[in-house]
Parts: sequence; C-alpha cells; structure tokens
Amino acid sequence: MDYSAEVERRFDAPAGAGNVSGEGPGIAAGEAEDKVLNVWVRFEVQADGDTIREARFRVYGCPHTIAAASWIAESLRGAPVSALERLDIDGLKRALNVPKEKLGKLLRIEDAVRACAEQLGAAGTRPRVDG
Amino acid sequence: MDYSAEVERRFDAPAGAGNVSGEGPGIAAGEAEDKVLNVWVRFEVQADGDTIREARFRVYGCPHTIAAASWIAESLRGAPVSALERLDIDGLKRALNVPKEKLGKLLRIEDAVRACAEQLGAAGTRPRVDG
Amino acid sequence: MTTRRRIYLDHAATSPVDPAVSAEMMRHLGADGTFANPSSSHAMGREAARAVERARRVIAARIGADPAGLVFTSGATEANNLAIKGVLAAARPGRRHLVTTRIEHKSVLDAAAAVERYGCDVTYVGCDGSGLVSPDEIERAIRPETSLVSVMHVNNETGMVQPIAAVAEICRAHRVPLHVDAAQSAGKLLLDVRRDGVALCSLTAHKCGGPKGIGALWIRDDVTVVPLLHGGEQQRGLRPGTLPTHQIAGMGKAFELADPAEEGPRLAALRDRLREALERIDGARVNGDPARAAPHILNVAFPGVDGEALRFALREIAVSAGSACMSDNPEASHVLSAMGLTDAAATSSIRFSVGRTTTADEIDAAATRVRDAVERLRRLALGAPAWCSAWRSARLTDDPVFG
Amino acid sequence: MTTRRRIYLDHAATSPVDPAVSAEMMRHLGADGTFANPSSSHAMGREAARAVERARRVIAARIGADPAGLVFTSGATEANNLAIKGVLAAARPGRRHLVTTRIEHKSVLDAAAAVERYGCDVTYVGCDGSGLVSPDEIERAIRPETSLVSVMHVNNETGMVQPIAAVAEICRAHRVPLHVDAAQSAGKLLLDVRRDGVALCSLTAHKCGGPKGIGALWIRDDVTVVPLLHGGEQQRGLRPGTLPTHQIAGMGKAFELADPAEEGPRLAALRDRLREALERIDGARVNGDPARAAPHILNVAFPGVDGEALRFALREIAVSAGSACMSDNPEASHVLSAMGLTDAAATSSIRFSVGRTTTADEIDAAATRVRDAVERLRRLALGAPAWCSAWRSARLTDDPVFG
Ligand SMILES: Cc1ncc(COP(=O)(O)O)c(C=O)c1O
Ligand SMILES: Cc1ncc(COP(=O)(O)O)c(C=O)c1O
Repeated sequence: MDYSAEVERRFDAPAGAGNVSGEGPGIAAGEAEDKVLNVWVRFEVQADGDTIREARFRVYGCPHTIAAASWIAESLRGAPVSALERLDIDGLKRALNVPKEKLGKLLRIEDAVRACAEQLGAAGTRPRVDG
Repeated sequence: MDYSAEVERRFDAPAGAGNVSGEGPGIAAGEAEDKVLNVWVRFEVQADGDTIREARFRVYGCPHTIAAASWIAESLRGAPVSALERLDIDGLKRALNVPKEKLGKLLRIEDAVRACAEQLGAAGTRPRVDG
Repeated sequence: MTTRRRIYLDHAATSPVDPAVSAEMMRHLGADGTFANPSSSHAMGREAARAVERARRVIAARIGADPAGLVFTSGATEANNLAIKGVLAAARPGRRHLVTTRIEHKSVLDAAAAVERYGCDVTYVGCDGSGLVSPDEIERAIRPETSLVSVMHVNNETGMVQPIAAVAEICRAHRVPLHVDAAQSAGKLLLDVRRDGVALCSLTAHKCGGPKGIGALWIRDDVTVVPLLHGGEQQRGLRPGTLPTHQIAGMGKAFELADPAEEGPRLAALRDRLREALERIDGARVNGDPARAAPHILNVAFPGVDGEALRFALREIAVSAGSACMSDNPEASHVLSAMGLTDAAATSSIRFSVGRTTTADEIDAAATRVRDAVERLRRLALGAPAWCSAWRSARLTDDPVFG
Repeated sequence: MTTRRRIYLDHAATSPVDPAVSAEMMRHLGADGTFANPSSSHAMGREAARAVERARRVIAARIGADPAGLVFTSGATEANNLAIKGVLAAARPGRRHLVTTRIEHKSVLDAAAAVERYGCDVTYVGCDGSGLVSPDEIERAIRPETSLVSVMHVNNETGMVQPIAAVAEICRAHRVPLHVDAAQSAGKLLLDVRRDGVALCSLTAHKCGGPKGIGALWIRDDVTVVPLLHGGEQQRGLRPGTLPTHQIAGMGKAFELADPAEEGPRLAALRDRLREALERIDGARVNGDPARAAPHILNVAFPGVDGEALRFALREIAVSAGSACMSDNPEASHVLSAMGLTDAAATSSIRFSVGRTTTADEIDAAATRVRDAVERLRRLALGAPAWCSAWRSARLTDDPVFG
C-alpha cells in the first residue's frame, strides 16, 4: 500500500479529530459505518448561520480513511453549510492520492457528513423547542 | 572429470614416452587404436633374454590414457617378458584412480603391449633371418 | 515520526546478513576470489566447486542429512514447488494425492493448487485454535493413493511448531514420504531429517543471517522428484542453472553460525519480554500457544484498531501482518482464519519476530510504541460501536491534545 | 605447472564480479543496509523495494524495454524455461508449436524437449557451417499453430551473432512472438527489444560483471506467460519468492557499467589478438565466421590433439569445451556438431572468451601456452595414423627431452 506524504502527515497528526464541544441549535452530528470495509466515522459540526464554524470527527479505519476525515473536517471549517452536501471528493482524492480500492470508504465519510447536513437542515426549518 | 595427482604428474611429464632406439632381435612394437574412443597407442619394447630392458610409448588420447601408458611403460622396464601378457591392470587402476568410463581405453593399451609380446614370441621361436 | 530510531522486528520476513556471511560471500565474487563457474572443469572452476561442496556439507549437517541429497534452489519458494510438483509429477497416475495443511506458506498452498489444476487430488488439513495441526487428522487424510504429505515445521505467522516427529511416524507407517517446509527453523529449532523420518526438506538462507535468493531442497535418496527447470546437467539435472557460489557459500556460513542451541534461548527470552509487555495492552491477545512456539515469532491481536492503521502507525518498526509476501494484501491471514479468528481480529494482528541483531532495548522501545499507537488509534475511534471497540469496557478518556 | 600464473579466458562461462557491483551488493545485505524484504510494507521494506525498482529501470533501459515487463529470475536458465514453458502452456491447445534452433543453450533445448513431452510440437532449425541460423529457414518452420519462436542473440559457444532483426520481422509478419536468449549479449552487443521487435528476452547478470544466480525475463505486455513457480504475489504472481535485493541491485549495477559501445571494441581487439596468435598454430581453425562474431568469444579447433588432454594441459588457463554447464560431458558440442564438425574436430575445440579484466599480456601468455601444449601433445602422438593427425604434413620431429 502506498501512502502519500499528505496521508502520512494527517495520519500522524489528524487535525480536526475529536468532538465539537457544547450543544445547541447550530450543532449536528452524523455517523456511518461499514463492517465489511472495516470503517466507522462520526462527524460533528457547529454552524453559525450559513457558515460552518467547527467540524470534528472520530474514526475507526485505515490510514486513508483517517486522513480523509481530517482533510474534510479542515475543508469544512469556515465553509458555507451547503458544503456539507457537496463535499469536494475530487479535491480530496487529489490531495491525498487515494487509491481506487479505498474509494468505497470515502463514501461512508460522505454519509456521515450528509447526516450532519440533514440534522442541521431539520433543525433550521423547525426551530428547536426544549422539552 | 576428476584426475588423481598421479595422473596429473604423469600427464605433465609422461615418463617412458618416445621410441626405443635401434633395431634387433629383442625389439618389438605393437599398436592399437579405437576411433570411437578416440585413442591410439604404440608400444615399443626391447628385451634382453627374459628381461624387458626398455619400454616406450606414443599415445593419442585423454589424460588417463597418457598417464596409463606411462605407468605401464615404467612398470615393464626390468620386468620379465611374460609381464607383457599379464599387465597389472588392477594395480594401474588403483595407482591412477581411473574412472569406470575410461577403462575401455586401457584395453587398447593392453592390445598394443600384447602385440609386442606376440612379435617377440614369434621372433624367439623362429630365429630372425636376414633377407 | 520518521526521525525516530527504526526497530527491526521482522526477522521472520527476512534477516540482515551477518557480517561473517557477507565477508564469506565477498570471497567468491571478485577477480581475486573464487568467482569461476563451479561447473567448469578448469582449476578455477574446481575451486569454486569445492566451496559449493563445503557449504553443502555444513548445511546438510544442520539437518542431519547426507549432503548428496541437497539440491540448491533460489529459495524455499522454489524448494516447496520442486518438492510438491516434483513428487506428484513423479507419482504413478493412480497415486497422485497430496495431503497438506491450511496453514502452510503460500508457496506450498499455491503449488498444491497448481497440482490440483493438473489433475492431482489434494486434502487440506486444518489446525486447532492454537494453530497446531493434529497428527491424527493427517492420518485420517492419508489414502492408499497418497504420494506425499507436506507439513511445515515452524509456521511463519504464529511460530507454532508442528508435531513433525509424530506426523513422520504416521507417514512411515503408511509408507508415504513426508515433506517439511523448514524455512523458519534454521538456527532456531533443531530438525533432524534422519531422526525425525523426513523425506524432503525445504530450506532458505535469508531467515537466519544468510542472503536472499538461495535455498535448498533436501531429497532422501529413495524419493524420486521430477525437475521443474530443464537445461544443463548441474545438480544431476534436478536443478540446472549456474550455481551461485557466493550465495551457496553465504548460506553455508549462515547455517554454520545459526546454532539453535545457542540462539534459541536468547531469542526466546527476547520474545517473552516482548510478549509480557504487549500483554499489558488492554485487550491484546497472543495468537497461538506460547508453550508450543518457536523462539523467534510472536503474533498478537489488538482488537479495536484497524490493522492497516496500526501497521502504518508502526511503520518505523518493521513488523508484519501475516507474511511479507502478502503484505500488500488486505485480506485476513489464511493462517489466523484457519485458527478461527474473525476477519477483524485477524487483520488487527501483528507478527513480531526477533533475530540475531535484536536487543532488549529495542524490545522495550517497540512495546512502548505499540502501546502508544494502539491507544492513539483507539482514542481516535472513541464512541465507535461495539463491533470495532469490543476490546474494552470503555476506559479511555478523550485526549484534548490531539485534533 | 600449478605454479604458473592463472589466466581466466572463460568470461562466457561466468565473469568476476566488478568491484563496483560487489560494493553495491554489500549495501543491501547488512543490518545497516537495505536488507529488508522488498515485499514488506514497512519503511525498511519500501526502501528495499525502491532499490529493486531502480535496478529494474537500469536493466530495462539497456534493452530498450519498459521496466514493468521485467520479471526477475534466478538466471537465464530459469528465464528460458519460463519463456518457453510459460508461453506454450498459455497457448490454446491447437497452437502449441514451438520453433527454435539446434544451437540454442541447453536450457532452451531441454525446455523445448520438456514441452515436447507434455504434448507440444517443436521444430528445430539448423545452422550453416559458420554457426548462423537462416531467417528463411525460420520462416519455413513457422506454421499457423506456431505460438513461439525462440532464437538466441549470441551463441555461447561460437559467439556467432544471430540475425535477430530479420527473424523478428518474419515473426511479426506471422504474428508469432519471438523469444531471444540474450544471456551472452549484455555489455557486448546492443539489443533493443522495441526496435528489433522482440517479445520476450532472457537476461543474466553473471556474464557481464554481475553476480551469479540472478537474471530476468522481459515479457512484452501483449504476451501471456503461465508461471513456473507458485506462491506469494511477488512480481504479479509470475515469479514468487522473496526478491533478493542485493542480487537485483548487483545486476542493475552490472548492466549500468556494461556499456557495449565502450566495452565491445576493447574486447574485440583482445579477441582478434588471440585469434591471430592461435591461427599461427599448425592446423588451428576458427569455428564460425569472425566477421559475424560477438566481441568476446573465440572458438578454435586444434586437430590432432585430444580435446580433453588439451584442456587438461591448459587447466591453469580457464577455458571451456563447449559450455561450462556440460564441461564434464565428454560428448561433442551440439553446436559444433550442428555446424558440421566431426566429433574429433568438435572435441578438440576450445572456447576462449575475454572480459573486462582481460589484458593483452594475458592473451599473449595464453597463446604461447596453447601452442606449447598442442605441440607437446602432438609430439606425444608422433606416428599416429591419419585419423588423429590429419592436421599436418608431418613436420614435427621427435624431441629427446621428454620421455
Ligand atoms: C514457512 C515459509 N516457507 C517458505 C518461505 C519462502 O521462502 P523464500 O523467500 O526463500 O522463497 C517462507 C518465507 O518467505 C516461509 O516463511
Ligand atoms: C546463451 C546462454 N543462455 C543461457 C545461459 C544460462 O544462464 P544462467 O547461468 O544464468 O542460468 C547461458 C550461460 O550459462 C548462456 O550462455
């Protein structure tokens, strides 16, 4: 297996790993997993209006999956909320030089991020009511 | 092909090579050849009464054949004439460590030596008459 | 990370060549050395041939074999192919049945698959949860038409020492020759082909301080083997090709140096030190039975981490997942699977193997790095569902430093 | 005799390893070098893999080939076996016809005989009195069911350079892949597989300053080859077994150093000097056409002496009868026989081959020793019948010194 320098860097120090602290209307989380591909990923985002303020992840998977989650988390920070639905997978593939056989795992990351978008969207249209 | 030290020594300096000088009643020569085995050998002996005074050879053949001719020539010198008919082939095989596949060539040496014996014998029973 | 000291714990994949071995190799390379073709009849060729014969005697002595039966090959892969294809091809058409095991090296399994394609019949015997083959199962697999049994000595993934003497006794009773792949044994474990009743034995030089690309198949004189390669009359036609004097002499030197009685206990002590340190990692589990292990191999599962990620985290420590010849292969090890491990447990397993150059310091440093890596990856997966974190009862806490 | 200076004129059998090559090999052996298994995924394994890839590129460049097509083997013997058995086994049952020549190396001829036993059909094309194969005869031998043509580049006994480009053109016209055994060409003669239209090419390291026991088969990407060895996934499954990094890197270095443009003319000059000296010996006759010879090989018949005796007389000069792999074989060379030499002429022939270390002084000394030996043996056979002394009109006289 070949790992690009960018995969190596992000694997060794996965920027964006962890959880978003706190709770609130702008915060959403999404998970996805695939037991066959041996991958689980959880994303948490914090939106401020139309802008993503923070994006964090947890991941179980191979070095490419970890690096990809980190790359996506960083790319989301400061991006418009709509970016959650249109991840730049081509940019990701290029940046990390992801081999073909690993592309399936990236789909799970997309799923987790999209789940965040859905949660945010749902929260956005229906103002959160306590109780 | 393995060559014993004795073969090496006799091949490098084949004692007994050459011809018997002179002519006369005690002198005999014999030749034998085998084109398939790639061997030709000529022996010349000089007998003095019942004793072989001199034995010489010429040979075309492999190192074992050359060494064997030399060993036989030397063993004949000083031996009784009857030795021409009973060469010590076992002693030769032992002394030179002749491989099995070479034994056929030794038979040609025996033939050449025996031809000397026959010539001597013929000369002995019928006194040589000039003209 | 890349500036950290590298630690080599992959001696079962290959070992560094001992300085005495490379010095011996050098003697047969240059114009001032014994470089000539050992098959040449001139004086320089004869000298090279003598170097080959010297090595042959040393190697044969290490397995209690007569030197004449040793056929040099390019390694154990070729030796295993020659043994299996060669014996099966030499068998009468009605006797082309092979018994082997599911835990053999790929070169035995793939050779077995090849003879199956050529019309031979193969029975694969499994192993127990410890990775041990049962002599009884071998016996049950033997049929009247069996022409070869092939069981490895030391398994290259788990280090499990297979019961060769017992299998050999069964083979003798059934008059079936036994082939033993002893690629992992040299210098670690005694094997005596005469005492143990082995008919064919595969060897390689590069696992015990010798060079890569040279090995041998020892063939007992009552066993007929059809050659794989043709051309020239080297090695009685059983294996043509110019004999690589330096490689053979290097193998001879390596086998001379590799004394199991000396090396075995030292390696076992290092291996035990590593096992004890790794067993302290939450959930870590040794694959195989430590009481039945060769001294140099330790295979440990680390549930709750992805195997590829763990190996990448440890890339400055040379270790293996399964065997090196499949290290690009993401599939679970066929050996661990045969032992009943789940895919997840199998892929999260790592083989550590110690050798002549390994030190106690290296063992300690490696154990620390493994623990750090496992914990880091598990923290990264905090909150993951049970299927990928079943190793623990949630004891780690989040670490604010990273991320 | 044994105290005389030894002279090595058997570079076609094998060559001393160049100091730069053995230095390169050493870099991949010890614990401080790139000793790891090139198939290992850890950092040390990757380094070894890079060394392998570097060598692969250098070697491929020397024959104008793409590096990806190069499969490392234990030498040209294995490469020839892989080419012939591998292509024939991959051919459809109705297309299993091989065309080769009577002057190939034993490893081609014996591999051809092996595929014949497996049911393939083989046509052996002869050569002319100079040892040259005719492209026209190759063309006549090709049939619709021919799946491979195998013709060597430089004959190892006579040095005759075969008309590869012309044969390749014919093969292209008939859409049959051409395999070329180029074991003797490296560093002496250019071969460009792309320009010349070669589909498979066998190489070996040890004839041009590289180590013994390593070679390669280059396979064009449109050619299918069935592997001979199974096990592991090294080299795309075409040739499993741990890659011997030091051997491959050594081959790479040897091929880098072996520049035909530089080396060829120097070797040809030495060869010509030897030929001129030997031609002065009564009856000596060069086997082959000097105008069509590779620069390093000279084959001379010395009628009127037994070949074995001559070689033994010259045992401190390393020369060959035929090829080294048959040097214990008293049979006449199959190549010289194919050229029409009688058994006597063939067995009295000697192959001299020069190489990087050969000097003009050595050539002169060797020529003197050959002349002395021939004359001594002829004197020993003075009076012999014509069949073993036809070389002359009786000019030698008896020499009283010896005997
Ligand atoms: C048990 C076993 N058999 C065979 C082999 C193959 O040996 P080689 O690399 O010499 O072909 C190996 C190691 O690679 C091994 O561990
Ligand atoms: C023409 C030719 N082909 C093949 C070979 C075999 O090469 P190797 O010794 O590398 O097996 C040789 C030399 O031995 C040769 O001269």
